[in-house]
Parts: sequence; C-alpha cells; structure tokens
Amino acid sequence: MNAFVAKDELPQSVPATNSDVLLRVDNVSLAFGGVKAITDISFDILKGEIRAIIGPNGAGKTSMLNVINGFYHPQEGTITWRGSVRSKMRPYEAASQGIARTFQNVALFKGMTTLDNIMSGRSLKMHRNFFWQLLWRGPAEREEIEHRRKVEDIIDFLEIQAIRKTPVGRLPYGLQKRVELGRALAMEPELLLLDEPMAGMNLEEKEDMSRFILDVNQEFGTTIALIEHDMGVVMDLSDRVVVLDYGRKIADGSPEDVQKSQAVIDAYLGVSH
Amino acid sequence: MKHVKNLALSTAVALGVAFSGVLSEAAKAEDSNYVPLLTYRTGPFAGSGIHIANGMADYLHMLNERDGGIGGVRLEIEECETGYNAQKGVECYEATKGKGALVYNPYSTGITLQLIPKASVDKIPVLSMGYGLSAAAVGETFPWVFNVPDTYWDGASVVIKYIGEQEGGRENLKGKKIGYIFLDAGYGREPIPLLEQLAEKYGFELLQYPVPGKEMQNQSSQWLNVRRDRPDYMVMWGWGAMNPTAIKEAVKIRFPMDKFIGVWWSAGEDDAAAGGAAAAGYKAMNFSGVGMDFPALQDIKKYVVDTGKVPTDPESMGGTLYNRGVLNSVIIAEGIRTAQELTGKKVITGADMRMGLESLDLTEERLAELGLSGFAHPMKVTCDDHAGSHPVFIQEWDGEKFVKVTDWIEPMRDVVRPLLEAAAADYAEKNAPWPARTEPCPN
Amino acid sequence: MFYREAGQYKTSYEADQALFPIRQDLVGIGVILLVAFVVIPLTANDFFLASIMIPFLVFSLAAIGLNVLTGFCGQLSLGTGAFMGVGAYAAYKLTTIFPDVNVVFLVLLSGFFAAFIGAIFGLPSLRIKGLYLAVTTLAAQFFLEWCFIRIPWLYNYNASGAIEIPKREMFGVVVSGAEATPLARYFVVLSITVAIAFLIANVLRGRIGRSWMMIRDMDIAAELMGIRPLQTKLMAFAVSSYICGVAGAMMVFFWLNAAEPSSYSITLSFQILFMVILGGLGSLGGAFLGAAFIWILPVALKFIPGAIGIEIGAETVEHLTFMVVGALIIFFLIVEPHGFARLWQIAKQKLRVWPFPY
Amino acid sequence: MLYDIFIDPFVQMYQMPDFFLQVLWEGFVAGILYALIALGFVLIFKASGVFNFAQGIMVVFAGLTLVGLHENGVPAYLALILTIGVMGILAYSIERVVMRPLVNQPDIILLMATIGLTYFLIGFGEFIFGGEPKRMIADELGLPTGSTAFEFGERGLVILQHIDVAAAVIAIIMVATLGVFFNKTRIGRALRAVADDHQAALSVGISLNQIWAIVWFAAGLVALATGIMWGARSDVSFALEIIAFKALPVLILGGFTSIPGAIIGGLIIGFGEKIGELYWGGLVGGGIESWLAYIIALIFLLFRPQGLFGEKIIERV
Repeated sequence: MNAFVAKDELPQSVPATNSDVLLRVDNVSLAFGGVKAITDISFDILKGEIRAIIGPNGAGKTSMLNVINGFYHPQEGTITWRGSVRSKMRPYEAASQGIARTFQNVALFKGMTTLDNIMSGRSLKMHRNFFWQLLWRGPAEREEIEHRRKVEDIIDFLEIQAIRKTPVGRLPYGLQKRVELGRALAMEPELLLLDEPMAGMNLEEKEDMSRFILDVNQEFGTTIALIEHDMGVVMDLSDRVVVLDYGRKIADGSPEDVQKSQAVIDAYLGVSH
Repeated sequence: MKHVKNLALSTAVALGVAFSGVLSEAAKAEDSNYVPLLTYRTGPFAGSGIHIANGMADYLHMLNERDGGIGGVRLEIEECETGYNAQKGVECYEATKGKGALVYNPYSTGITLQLIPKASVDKIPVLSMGYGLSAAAVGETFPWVFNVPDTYWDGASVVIKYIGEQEGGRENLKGKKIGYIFLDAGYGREPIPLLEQLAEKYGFELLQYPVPGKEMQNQSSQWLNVRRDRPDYMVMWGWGAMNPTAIKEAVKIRFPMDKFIGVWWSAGEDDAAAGGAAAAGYKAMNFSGVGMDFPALQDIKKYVVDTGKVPTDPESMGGTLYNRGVLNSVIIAEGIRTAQELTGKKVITGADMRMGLESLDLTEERLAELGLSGFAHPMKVTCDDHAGSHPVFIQEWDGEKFVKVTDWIEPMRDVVRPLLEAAAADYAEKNAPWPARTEPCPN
Repeated sequence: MFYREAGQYKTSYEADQALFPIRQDLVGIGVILLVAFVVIPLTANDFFLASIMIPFLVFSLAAIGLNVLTGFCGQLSLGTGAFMGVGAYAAYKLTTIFPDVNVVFLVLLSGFFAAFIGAIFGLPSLRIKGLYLAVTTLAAQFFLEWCFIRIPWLYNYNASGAIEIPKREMFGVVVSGAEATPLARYFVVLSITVAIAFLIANVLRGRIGRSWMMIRDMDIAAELMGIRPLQTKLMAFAVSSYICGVAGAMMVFFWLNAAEPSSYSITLSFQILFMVILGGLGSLGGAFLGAAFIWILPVALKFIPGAIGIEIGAETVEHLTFMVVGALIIFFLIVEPHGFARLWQIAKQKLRVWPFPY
Repeated sequence: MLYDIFIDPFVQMYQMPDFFLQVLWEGFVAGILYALIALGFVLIFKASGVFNFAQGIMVVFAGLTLVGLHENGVPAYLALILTIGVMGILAYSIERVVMRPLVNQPDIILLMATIGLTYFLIGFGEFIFGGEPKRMIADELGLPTGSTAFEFGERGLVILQHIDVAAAVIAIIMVATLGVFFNKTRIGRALRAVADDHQAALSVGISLNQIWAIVWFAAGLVALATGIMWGARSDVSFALEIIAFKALPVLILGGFTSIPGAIIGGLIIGFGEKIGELYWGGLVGGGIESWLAYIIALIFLLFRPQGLFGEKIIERV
C-alpha cells in the first residue's frame, strides 16, 4: 500500500458512457460571503447506482446536496442533469424533474399526520384544481383515493401502518426518519438524496433502514445519493463513494479504493495538512 | 398543568352557563319612562365623552330626585357604554330597544348613521343634538331623526358669517384664505360641501387639513402645512384628543389664536387649557350656556352631585361640554313632557316621543321656568325642519375660561336649507326604496 | 365511555377520508346544525339573534378566513380588518351598480375583489417572513383604511362618508336594510357561513390544504417537495381574503346596516386574530369557539352585574371587561396555547376514557 | 402632473429654505420620538424574543401614573420617582405572571399575550385614572415649555420648541446610558449573552428571569420618557396608545434587535414621513402619514428582508 498518494493520482472511477450518467457535477464552487463551502468539486452519479458522499463534519456534504436540488446556487461550475446542462433553478423545479431528498435534521411537516406527510409527497402528481377541491365529491375525491392507494403501498413497504394517523411530531426519531423516507419515495423520484438517513439510530434501526434503501434501489431502480457517517453502512451499501474534506474532493471511487486512500485516512484521522 | 387545564375547561363551561342565564331580559317597569343613554367614558374620545355623559345623566337624575320624574312618572335611566365604537353602539341599541326606549342619543356620527334607518322601523326617534347627518333636518324625509338646534352646515355658515364680520363685511372675504382642519371621518367631512359653496360665493380660498383619527395626537405635519400656506383664518372640526393637540400646535407655530375658530364640539375647557395662557383668543361656537349661574344647574349640584348619587366631579360642572349634555337632556325631558301633554298618557312610547320632539317649543319663558334662562337660544322644531337653524354664539378663551364674545348669530338659512333638501333627496335616492313619511304632523 | 370510537371500522378510503369519520362527531354536527337552523330561530328573541348570533357568525367566518392564512398557511396577518372592508365596500358598490341583482349573490361576488387585493398585499410574503410579514400587512391595513376615507367614489360621495345599506329583498323577504328582520338576516348569515365553512373544509383536506400546511410547517422542505411557494402563499392570501371579504360584506349588509371606515380598523383585525389564536390555529371548529368567546364574553360581562343585582356604572363595566378579556386571553394562552380546539380534544379524550382517568 | 411630482417639491424646498429647515427639524423630533418607542420594543425583543405590543399602552400608563400621582398632591419629582417604582413593579409582575409561564412558546403566542396585556392595561389604567386626557406636568418637572424663533433670511423663521430640544437631548442621553449599560456592566453583558443564545446563557449561570425583569423595567423607563415627551406635545390620554403603531415601521427598517437600527430607522421614518407629507402629500389629498412610513419600510424590506442592520439570513436545511 502506498504511503502517499498525490492529489493527481487519486483513484478515479471507471469512466462511464454519457448515457449512463444521470447527474454530473463539474467544477462547482459555493461560498457564503467569505466562507467557502465547496471548492471546485466534480463527480457524477450513474443511473441505478448507490452513490455515497462522505467526509468529516463541515466537509460540505450537505451543501453539495443543497446545490444538487437547487436550494443553493453555486457561484461557479455546472450541473448536468440527464445530459443537459441545468440552468439556475428553484428547488420546486428540481423536484418536478424527479429529485427527492431527506434531511439531516428531520424536516417533516410537524403539524401533519404520517399519512398526510407521505401524501404531501404526491403533491406534484395531483392536479385537480381549486374548484374541484371545493366540491370534493367527484374528481377531487377520486384523485385523492387513487393517490391514497399508492401512499398505502409505501406505508406497507416501510411497515408503518400503525402510525398512519399519528401527528409526526409525536413519533420517535427513528420512525420520523422512516416517514421522511416514505415522503421522498412518494414522489417516485429518479434520484433520491438521503442526508444521513441513519444518524442517531441504533443497530436494529440501521439494519431496517439499510434494507429499505437497498430495496428501493433494487425494486424501483431508484438512483440514490447518500451522505452517511457510519462507514460500515457506507461500505456495504454503496457502489461508489466520493470523499470531501474542507469543501474539496479528496477521493472518488469504489468503497475498497477509497478505504485505501491515504488522503482519506489523513482527513479522518486528522493529520495536519 | 393538568389541573390548570381542567380549570380552564370548567371556566369555559361556567362562562357559557352564566351567559345563558343573562339572556332573559329584565322586564320593563310599567310605571316609568325608559331613557337609554349611549355614552362613552372610555376609548380615544372619552376626554370629550365623559363631560357630555355626566351632563346628560345628571340632569335626568336630578329630575327624578327633585320632581319625581316628569309628569309624575319616574325616568328609568340606563347608560350603555359604546366607547365611540359603531359595533358596540349597535349592540347597545339592540340590547335596550326592547325595554321601551323612548329616544337614542348616540353621540357619534357613525352610530347615528346606523340608527337612522332603524328609527322608522323600530319607531324610536333619534336625537342627534348638533351632530349626525345634517340632511336629517328635513322632517319630510327623516320624520324620526332630530338634530335640533343646528346642523353642521348651520355652524359652518355661522363661522363664515363671523369671519366676514371681522373683516368688515363678507365682500372683503374675496382673496382671503380660510383653512379648515378636521377629523378625517364623516363628522369632519360633512361641512366641506357647504364651505366649498361659500368659498365660491364669496371668493375666498378653502384649504383643507384632514387629521386621520389615528394621528389625532400627532398633527405637526398639518400645522406645518398651515404655516406654509399662511391662511388668514383657521376653522376646526375636532373631537376628543384632536382638540387639545390642535390648539397646542397652533400655539407652537404662532398662529394668531384670535383667528382660530372651532365648532361647538371643539369648545371644551380642557381642550383650550392645553394651550395654556398662549391659547388666549381661541374661539369656538356654542349654543349652550357656560358656567354655573343657572338655578337648574344649582339643583343638579344640590340634589345629585353633592349627595354623591352620581360620580360627577363638581369641578367639571358648568363647563361647555357638561352644559351641552345638560341641554341634551333638557330637550329629552321637554320632549317627554310635550308628548305627555299631547297624548294624555303618563307612560309614553317611542312614537309618542317622536310627536313630542316634533312639537318641541322651548320658549324664553319655558327656559326661565326650567331655571335655565339664557342657557340656550329658544328653539322650536317643526315638522318641516328638525334642526331649526337656530342662532349660535361665539365664545373666546381668555386663558382661564370661555367668555361669550358675540351676540347670537343667525346661520345663513337661505344657503343651508337648499343644501339640506338636496342632501336629503340624495340620501333617499341612494337608499331607495326609502320609506315615504306616513307620520301625521302633530302641530 | 360516552365518546367511544371503538368498533367503528372503515372499509373504504372514502369513508376514512370523510369530514367526520367518527360517528359521534357526525351526530354532533347534525345536532348543532339542527339547533342553528331550527331551535334557535324558534326560540330566540331579536336581541339574541341580532346582537349575539349574527355578529358571532360573521366573526366566525372572518376567523375562518384568517385561519386559512395564519393557521393553515402560517402567514401572520394584521390586515384582516382592511380586507373585510374591501369586501364591504365592493359589495356596496356592486349593489349601487346592479340594484336588481340578488344581494346575497353580490355579497358572495364581493369576496373576489377582496381576494384580488389580498393577493397583491400577499406578494411581499415571498421574501418576508414571520413577524416582519405581520408588520408589513399593517401597511395594507392603514393604506386601505385611508382609501376608504379618501376615495369618495367608494361610498358614492355620501356627505356622511359612510356606506348605508339599502333595502333588498330575496324570495319576497327583506334581507338587508333596516326593515329586514333579525330572523331573515340570521338565516342568510347562517347559510353563507355554514356553506363556506363546509367548502373550505373540503379544500383543507385535499391537495391544496396540504400544500398550505407544508408551507406552514417547513417552507423549505415544502419547496423541495415541489411546492411553488409564491403561488401557494398567494392562493392562501386570496382564499383567506375572499372569506374575510364576504364576512366584511355580511358585517355591514346583515348586521350593522351602515359602516364608516373606522368600522374596519386595526381593532377589528386584532379582534379576529384573537378569535383565531384563542380558538386554535389551524382548526375550523376553533374559529367558531374563538369567535364565541371574544364576541360573547364582553356582551355577557356587560349584563352579568345587572343580572345578579349589582349596580355599577357603565364605564366601570367597560373597564372591567377590558381587564377580564385581557387577563383571560393571557390565562388561556398560558394554559393552552393551542386554543379551545385543543381543550375540546382534551375534553373528548376525557369522555372517551370516562370514568377512568386514563 | 409630472412637474408636481418631480420638480415642484424641490423648487419649494429651495424657495422657502426656512420652511424646509423647519420640516427637517420636525422630522428630526418626530424621528427621535419614534426611535424612543422603537427602543422599548428592541430592548424586549433582543432579550426575550417577545414582540411587545404593549409598549404603546406602557407609554400611556407611565404618563398617567406620573400625572395621576401629581394630581393627588404628590410633588412632581417624588411622583417621578414613584412612577419609576411603579414601572419596576409592573415589569416584575409581567415577567412573573405573563412571560415566565410562556417561555418557549412560538412568536405569535407571545405577541398575542402582549396584546392581551394591552387590553388589560387599558382597562386597568382607565379604571384607576379615568378616561379623560390629562395635561402633562412638564413645567412642574422643570422641562422647558417655551420656544425660540430664529430669524432666517428676510421673512423666514425657524421655530424651535424647547420641549422638543429637551426631548432630543433626553432621548440621546437615554440611548447613551443604555449603550453604556449594555456594554460595560455585568448585567448588560449577561443581557447580550441571553440575546445571542438563551440556553448557552443559562448554562453559564445567567438568570433569565432576572434579565427579563430588567429589560421590561428598562422598557418601562423608556416608556416613561416617551410618555412625558409625547404627553407634553399633546396630552396624556389613551388615544396616545396608537403611537405604538408608528414605531413598527421603524422596527422593520432598523431590524428588531438593533439599538442603532431603531435610532437610524426612527430618523429615516421621521424625516421621510414629514417631507413626504408636506411636499408630496398634497397631491393625493394629504394625510398620507398614516401609511407612508409603512410603505417606506416595505420598500426597504423588499431589498433587505433582514432590515437595515439585521444580519443576512442564510437558510439551512
């Protein structure tokens, strides 16, 4: 094993053909005032894979997700989504293009029930206008029930039938994370961004969550990008890993390659630069 | 916390129960005449409202104590607090009208407007003494509304007449600038059509300075404008806290106070006193006596104030607004007395009261009998004219008290009356179908 | 014990998504409607109808309107009074322009003008949030109030500066103007309020209602779920203002009979806000409870001393009323910040397990 | 029309410079007074996140207590001291009865509680002092009440009211004192700590309750100063409560938590309002002061949603 890997000798992922690339990030930089959150990062996400983004605290992982789904607008660099360069867009546009996500600190709608939270994921797919809604009977009700069926499938899949009518604010943390996953799944996304889906969970919960993530990836074919601190989980789940530190990319490749990278080891163990 | 929640729950329930018990209305006593007084001793206009309320209530209470009521029947007097708020005013009306109310005195243009259409339906007259809807003077259109002794248009015409006299004749008004500062509400806006008409007729320029109700105590912009425009005279239609603020501001910009004239609602001692000695020379119209030198007022003091039956501060008696309230009750009392004479009944109804008010004739002799000689100009209501355009006088603040400085000045009836009629017709048309008068004329 | 839903099974999503999925609630609503439409008209006197029930219903509707905006969409507004005023003045102008059109129809139409104005003043909500937004809605309040005074066309150049309601009939019954009986006005107000309440309940349980609540609970997450924040907030402003506008028009047409600009002042905005907060943010039933509390309590306080034979001056009663209302507001906020609606839930919970404490 | 909007006002300013100066002075005085009210809001918001709607009624209450005590024969200066005591008791009671049980409630609930407090104080104040307006005892307190006129040009005149000068001086002293208090004293530092982070402050042993009582007391003192000044300009009456609304645009402009913001915001609104009303108000019939300040603030806000002195908000998820 090399004791030293120069930056330009970073383990590179196998170059993929263009048609397989779902999303590509090129030379993206993002700063808040004088604070640089992301510096010149490039990587890609292939269709159908599970891509992990790892790195120590403050490495810019969440900022990266925020850039991908349009919540932050990078000062430099481009994002290519399904082969076309994406212009500056609002988060709801990213959502309508099929990007869904969960959040580091659960961002559920606290005043609503589990059922309503997951139903909210169907918002983009429901179209009955205000006047049908006023009447309820007829098209609005039919539409609601049609989507309710889909939502019930997700509820069954995530095994949360018992908390259907519970306001999410009262649920334990682990279940909230699960509901949040359900909400993102309800959007039937092409790309699912998971921000620390297993933070704060015990082993059993982590195992459940890992199983859900794998099922989603394999059964529905959803591409997944996830941020996670638990290395065991990352190494087991992901196809490829990108490692960030201080807003820069320090490694990119298969879990095994990344594990071997000296830069990564240094970053995690805290060797002075 | 759980127990507190229970407490909250039971409080809510208890309030509900308590309220359902309250709904049963008190039955009207058969042997008294019921006079509700819509007053306001709270809210932003309380400063003016308290004196009026005291004057109105005290005189009626005094009649009860001294004479045992009117025509041997006691008066049942009930105050209902409106806070100058139209919602509460209507609530007071609804709450009291079922008890056999004889007449309503809303003391608010807003509440008056709400009661005007109801008056003919519920058969209870509205007495808006020197305020309210000017057009209501036309008895043919508004048989149930009385605004004796004067409308705002009468007042506005008197001011212009007086200014004309000061200038040595109305023809000299040509080219003069007269500023009009007013409370920006229905009340302050009413005189504008008449003032504009007079401006055209006599060739003076009318400058308007509206004061929004919220900005009553913050008039520096208006008065800066006055300073820039340098009007020759200022006329004010103010109420409540607007008056003292305006007088202070006038002093501040060194406006000549003797050329500043207020309507009869800007004639309170507290208002002028705010400007202190520097406000000397401020003038206001008035139609009710000033001071305590009237036997009836002494009776009020003796029978109800000194005996502690009413909360009035003896110091405030004899003030312009207090006496205005007394005059209001004198008209009510005389209306009741006249109605009793006309119908021969002791206990009268609202419809009887209407006839009484329409036949009101407060002569010099009658005023003397009441112990109020010289307290007001003799006034008479006719079926045709419910205001009567009675003369008013001008009083001047000498730094400590108001002094009457002119004789009675007649309003310009010839200008006012056609305007009133046009306004009444306009009202009837806009509120079509407005009921035609069916009440016979009692005199 | 008394309120037990055990044993009621739903066999379809339709049944599960009904407005009142629990049988007792359905029966309860039926009883309330029966009382409102039959018992009260048969038994109540004019004072009760005109001074308690009509204002109560008008305020309930306005509180529902504000609740849509503040309780469901999370946008705090202090401009309710002005939006009610827009409805009132619009309805007044409409009756002058179309004197022959049914007045109830015009009142319902006037809400659209309020909705339009409300949406315009909702525009800043995209950039401004929370208390800052609340203060900016005051701009609407004061500006519109100024318009009501300064644009004489709005009140048909009346010398009084106020709007006065003409007599109008519907199905041969006088429903507006001084001659309208409290009973007729009561039925009109009740029907409009109940109808709008049911319709808005439909909207709230569907996609649009959910999108409002998403914005309320976490606007960022909502946007990431595909909700367009501006559209959604403006819609809430428009719907809320529509309801408030209709309530404002009803206030002058079927209750007060005449209105000055000061009738739609900031005081009214606060009154409605109190009703919403005390009733419970995000609860339609709470809007009714809050309106009942804020309107009926002062009326009751006014009459309680007289009824139990204590003579106190009218102004003292007023002072005490202010103190009691203020103190009770604080008391209820401390005890249950989620309002009467939550208290009601707690009461239901107690009935469910009675006679056991848990 | 365009001439009236874009040229005429400036011509007028040039032609009557004395009047323009007077307008500026009035704007300055109004601005200082708005800033004083806004300061009361800021103090409380900074320390406890409560948007204190009751500041307006506290102004009235303080003024009425002072005048009421004097009317009952208490010498003016003693009355002033007693009033300060009353404001202290009020602050303590509000903290104890209203604020403490409502800790950690959402903004809107706290706002509503202060509106409830407003209702209570209106009723309580009228119950004790009656509803009629009272004359402020400016002379008795040794405040100057005269005025000085400065000749200016040929017939120009700028009139300075001594009371306005006094108001400005007192306001400046007040702000300076508060500034020193917050920056140099132990309690001041604790207060800023609380403003930054409640829990962190708690963890280093700062008593939140004590701090809150102190800021409410400080806001009460500011209210008293405001009450005396506004009262001297018009009268002390319950209609004065409305001036609280004048402070809100100032707050938006300056930011809810910035003391310099309150002062600069107050001055901007004061100047803007007076100049707008006097030079442009006539075009739409005058009286635009009631909303002009809000529109000015709204326009500022559209460009800087965090207010002039607020920090830029970076949203996180």
